[in-house]
Amino acid sequence: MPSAAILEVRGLTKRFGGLTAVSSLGFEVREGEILGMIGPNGAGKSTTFNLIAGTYAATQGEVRFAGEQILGLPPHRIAARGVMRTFQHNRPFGGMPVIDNVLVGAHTRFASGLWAVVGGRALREETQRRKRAAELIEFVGLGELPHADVATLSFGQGRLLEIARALAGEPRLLLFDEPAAGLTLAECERLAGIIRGIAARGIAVLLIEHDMHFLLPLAQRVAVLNFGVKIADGLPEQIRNHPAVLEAYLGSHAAA
Amino acid sequence: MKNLLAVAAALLAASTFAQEPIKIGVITDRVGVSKPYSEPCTEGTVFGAAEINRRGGVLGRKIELLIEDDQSRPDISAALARKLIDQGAVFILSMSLTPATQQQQTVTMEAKTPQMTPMNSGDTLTTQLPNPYFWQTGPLGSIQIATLLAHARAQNLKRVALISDNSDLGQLLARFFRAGLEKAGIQIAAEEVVPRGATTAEPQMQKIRAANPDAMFMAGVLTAENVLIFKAYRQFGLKFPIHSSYNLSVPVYMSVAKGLIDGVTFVDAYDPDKPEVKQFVAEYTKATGKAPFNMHGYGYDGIMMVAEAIRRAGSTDKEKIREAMQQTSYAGVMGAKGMKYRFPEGKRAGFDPDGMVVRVYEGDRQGRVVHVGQK
Amino acid sequence: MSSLLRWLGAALLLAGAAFLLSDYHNDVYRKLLLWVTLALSYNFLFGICGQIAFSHFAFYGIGAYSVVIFLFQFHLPFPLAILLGIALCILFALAVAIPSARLEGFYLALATLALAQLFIVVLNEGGAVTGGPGGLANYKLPEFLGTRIRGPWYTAVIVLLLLGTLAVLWRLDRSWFGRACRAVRDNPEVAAAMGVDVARTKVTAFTLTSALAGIAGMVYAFVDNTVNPPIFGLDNAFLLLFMVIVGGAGRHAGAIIGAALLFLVPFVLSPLIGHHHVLVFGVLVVAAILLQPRGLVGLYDAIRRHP
Amino acid sequence: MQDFLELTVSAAASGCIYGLIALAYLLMIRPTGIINFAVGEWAMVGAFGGYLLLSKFEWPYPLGMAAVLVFMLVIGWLTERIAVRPLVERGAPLLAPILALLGMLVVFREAISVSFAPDPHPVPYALGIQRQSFFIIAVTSVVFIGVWLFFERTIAGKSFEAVAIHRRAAALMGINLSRVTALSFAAGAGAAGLAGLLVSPNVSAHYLMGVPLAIQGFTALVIGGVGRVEGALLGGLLLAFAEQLTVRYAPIPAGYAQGVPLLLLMLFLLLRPTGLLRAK
Repeated sequence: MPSAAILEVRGLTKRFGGLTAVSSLGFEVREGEILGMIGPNGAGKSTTFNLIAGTYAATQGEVRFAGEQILGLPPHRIAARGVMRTFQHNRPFGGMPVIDNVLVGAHTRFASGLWAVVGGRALREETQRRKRAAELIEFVGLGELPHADVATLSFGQGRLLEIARALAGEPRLLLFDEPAAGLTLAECERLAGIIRGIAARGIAVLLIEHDMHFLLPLAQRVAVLNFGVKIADGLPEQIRNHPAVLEAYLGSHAAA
Repeated sequence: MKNLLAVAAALLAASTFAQEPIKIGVITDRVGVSKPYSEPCTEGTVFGAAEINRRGGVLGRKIELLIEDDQSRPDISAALARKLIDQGAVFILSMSLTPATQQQQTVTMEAKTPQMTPMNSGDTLTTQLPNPYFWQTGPLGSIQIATLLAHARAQNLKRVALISDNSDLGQLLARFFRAGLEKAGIQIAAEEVVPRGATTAEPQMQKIRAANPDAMFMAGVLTAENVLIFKAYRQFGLKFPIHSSYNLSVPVYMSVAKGLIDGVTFVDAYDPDKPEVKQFVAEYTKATGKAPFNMHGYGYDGIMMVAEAIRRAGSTDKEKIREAMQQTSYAGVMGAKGMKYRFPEGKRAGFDPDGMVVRVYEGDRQGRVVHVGQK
Repeated sequence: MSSLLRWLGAALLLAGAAFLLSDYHNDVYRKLLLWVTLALSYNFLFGICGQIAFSHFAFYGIGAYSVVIFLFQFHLPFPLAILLGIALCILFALAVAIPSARLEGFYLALATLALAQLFIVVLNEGGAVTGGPGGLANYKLPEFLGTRIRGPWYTAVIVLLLLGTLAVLWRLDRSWFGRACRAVRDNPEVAAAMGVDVARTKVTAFTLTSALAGIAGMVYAFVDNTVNPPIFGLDNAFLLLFMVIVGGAGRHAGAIIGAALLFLVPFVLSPLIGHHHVLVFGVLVVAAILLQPRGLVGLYDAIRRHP
Repeated sequence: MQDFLELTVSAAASGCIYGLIALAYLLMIRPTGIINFAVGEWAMVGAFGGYLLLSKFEWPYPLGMAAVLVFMLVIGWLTERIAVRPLVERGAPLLAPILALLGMLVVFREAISVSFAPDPHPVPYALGIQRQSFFIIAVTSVVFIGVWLFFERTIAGKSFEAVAIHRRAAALMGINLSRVTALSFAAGAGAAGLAGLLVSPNVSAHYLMGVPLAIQGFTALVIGGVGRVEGALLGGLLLAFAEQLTVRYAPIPAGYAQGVPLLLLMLFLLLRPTGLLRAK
């Protein structure tokens, strides 16, 4: 029972000078689905990611989110529509504790304006949001650390904070940028559980990953990129044995 | 025995009471832009106070100077005026930036405490506020220009150039130079400003050259920028005469504008041939080992006038000092021979309009007096 | 409720002190309170939002001059003069901040550097309207209901200004807006990905703090009942920056401590070591940045943590 | 026409001074990203060096000039050691050394202010009053050609550029980062001190000369752009010509002519923030 596609990418192309990083890429992600995207280094995964999030401007193409074109919107607008992301290298805001980091993620969800803040009428909303943020911190498993200095978090905890922060924005699509990178095996398993939990809430997940062992059991569908071109997509088990994939990705990986 | 001791103690107490010094506040600048002028002026005041005390003080009491540094920051300056008043100063001498003196006035007016600036020369200081407790004995910009014009009358000026800098005082002097020139019916053919920090004054001097004036008047007070003007003047080989404000009367020009200022006339409140000046120079040099110049004279006259007023008031009551100050008639170091500081008809700017002299640079030396007064 | 009582207590304490002080100490106290007020709003801009601007004193000046000019040259009613003054601050702030916010790096610093200097040029050249280099004087605070607020009562007005400014900044800091500012300071790119409109946040923070500086300037205009250009120049803008750094950027307590310390240093040190106090001040600033980047507040935290 | 020719010389000389200060900024900004507003005070130190050696002790000009230059290199190196390196090693944000250097600005100025009388101090011309402008232009040309050749034609210069492009990559390539930083500060102080020495016969050495020079040099830098060495000189020349042509030919009151460079600065910030010359 495939639900509606929340993200549709058509003919997405990005050139940096003479180099084509992404070429006529097309795919879609449905609500509650985990779409994996793999490929060797330099395949254009991160570029695709940054194009969707609005960090880079596309050369041409179409990115529709919930039926509307979002290509060309600035990143904060895209986030406001419900597309949130995590960063491969954890990038917390160093100047505030864990819970405030999460609350920044909820930035677009605050209803009260500046006057309400100055006048004190926003206090109730602030309290509610703070409670909700604490729940999210609990959900990702940082329950005891809401007031910790982010500098004291371990790398794995930092990754969890990234996720809680993105969830606070009440996303309909969550973009994960190599979330397993640098994690221990045990942390990877916890992470996989969390990602499944997120998808189970009906949130679409686009997951870019280098590590096949992490991705294939987790994703419902997988797209493979090489030199900016999608060379295959399908179910994880199909991808595992796809000749072109083996050639382009696993082959080089095995040789290396 | 016990009684004797008690009497002695009482006597001692009475005599120390009699020797309680009269406190006079000084607000100067040791850090900011007016430091080059404030420091020698203050040294003159310190020397004057020591001399007064050596001669037995005023009303049998010593004078004590309370010196404060306002860094040329007007808001700090006003606070310091209050400090001095709280500490019991019966008079305040202001030797910092003109706006600082201005801001102190808002305090002295409210606290009814006599205040005088012996060196600021902006005309507006006594007119902007109706403050009966404030006097100014520096030579006003309007007097400077009138004196210069009186001297230049023989030159039959029709069109002149006016040049200044963008400092507070430079702008104020330029305003009154302009007014003086307009009043005399002289056309200002070019009016230029050399901003603080300029690296050349050539474009300004070109414009003045193009206007072909009969003479150039300088109202600026920033030494470095004034030197730029002289450099451009020499470089272009210009010939029209230069008449400058009293800023050229400080001796630093003799070294920093070497070879550039021969023949420049400037207005000064200091006549080195005056007997009082010779005596002042001799005594100051003997006491400090350093030769004074006119800025020291301003500060010296300032404290002398204040002491005089207190003497005539016969008391340290501020209201009595105010009345006595208004009646001042004092001949000091500054001013042409025979000049007396006075505040007639309720005026509070006390430099005699006929008390300035015009001098001329001979080589690099501040030379002779070539004109006296406004006639 | 208890927090309201706390604010009230602070107001009574700070204002009450004015009635015990001599004229001199009252005057220093007033100017200290104003510096603290400015440091608080500047801290929000620089310490919390991470923007360097040198225009804070220019806006202080725009506030001060505009209220005096509107009241005594154009004879407008008091509330209107105040509103127009604030509007003027907001207008200038937007004009500088909107183009600067498009650019990364230190462009706001440069644009405000130019603005601060232009402002002084305009004051000096303003003729009768601004009074030129001598500024404007000989005016008095308008009367309310037949009485004029003066002496320690005016100090109380400044206390209200300070606490009002602090209250506004306090609430902003603890809201989505304050977090957005800190996020923009720490990492603008991530902040944008989290939905924060970086440019808008910068512009809002700059405009708001500049308006607060303008309001403080309006209060300053009646402290000595005179306004003149030297107060509003670049020197003081640099001093303000140093205050926030020495005290501890990003913390309200830091701004308060830094402003109090650096404002009072000349008063205390000048009688002891003469004009060398400025050298001491410079060394202090460098030492603070080198040894304790979180400023005196950070030092206090460190000592408390490891006694 | 004669006016214009004279003005060309005078504006070129002023532009060279601004350009040298802009170069001082640029030499430090390129490899480190640090804006050092103390360059104006460095110029002041150079000017006072000129006063002491050339006016007071009457050394021959070339010897005095060389001594000032060496002294400035040491000052720059020391400044980096004291106020920059500890912060860079600690990994402090870029703003920290910029602020520390603002503090150093106060230290430099006040050190001069307490050591010398407040009046301006004379510094002699190299070749006489008529030829000073040409001397400034000649020396500045030599400096800029030298710096340009260094960056374009030598391996050491390329390594500076590598640091400018990416610090981490440069470190991996075996370039000694802290040495590059120290050298860039020494060179920056050299350029600034030279500017101070060259301009001081005109403006005299005095304790308040630093900040105006720092602002003029920075305006030149913004106009020219930080991308290329030539930009600093171009920016300086453009600024000086704009200033002096405005004063000479523009029909606006003299007081407002001071606002022109500031407006120029704002205009460039708004319309062309990368400056005239972009990085290659």
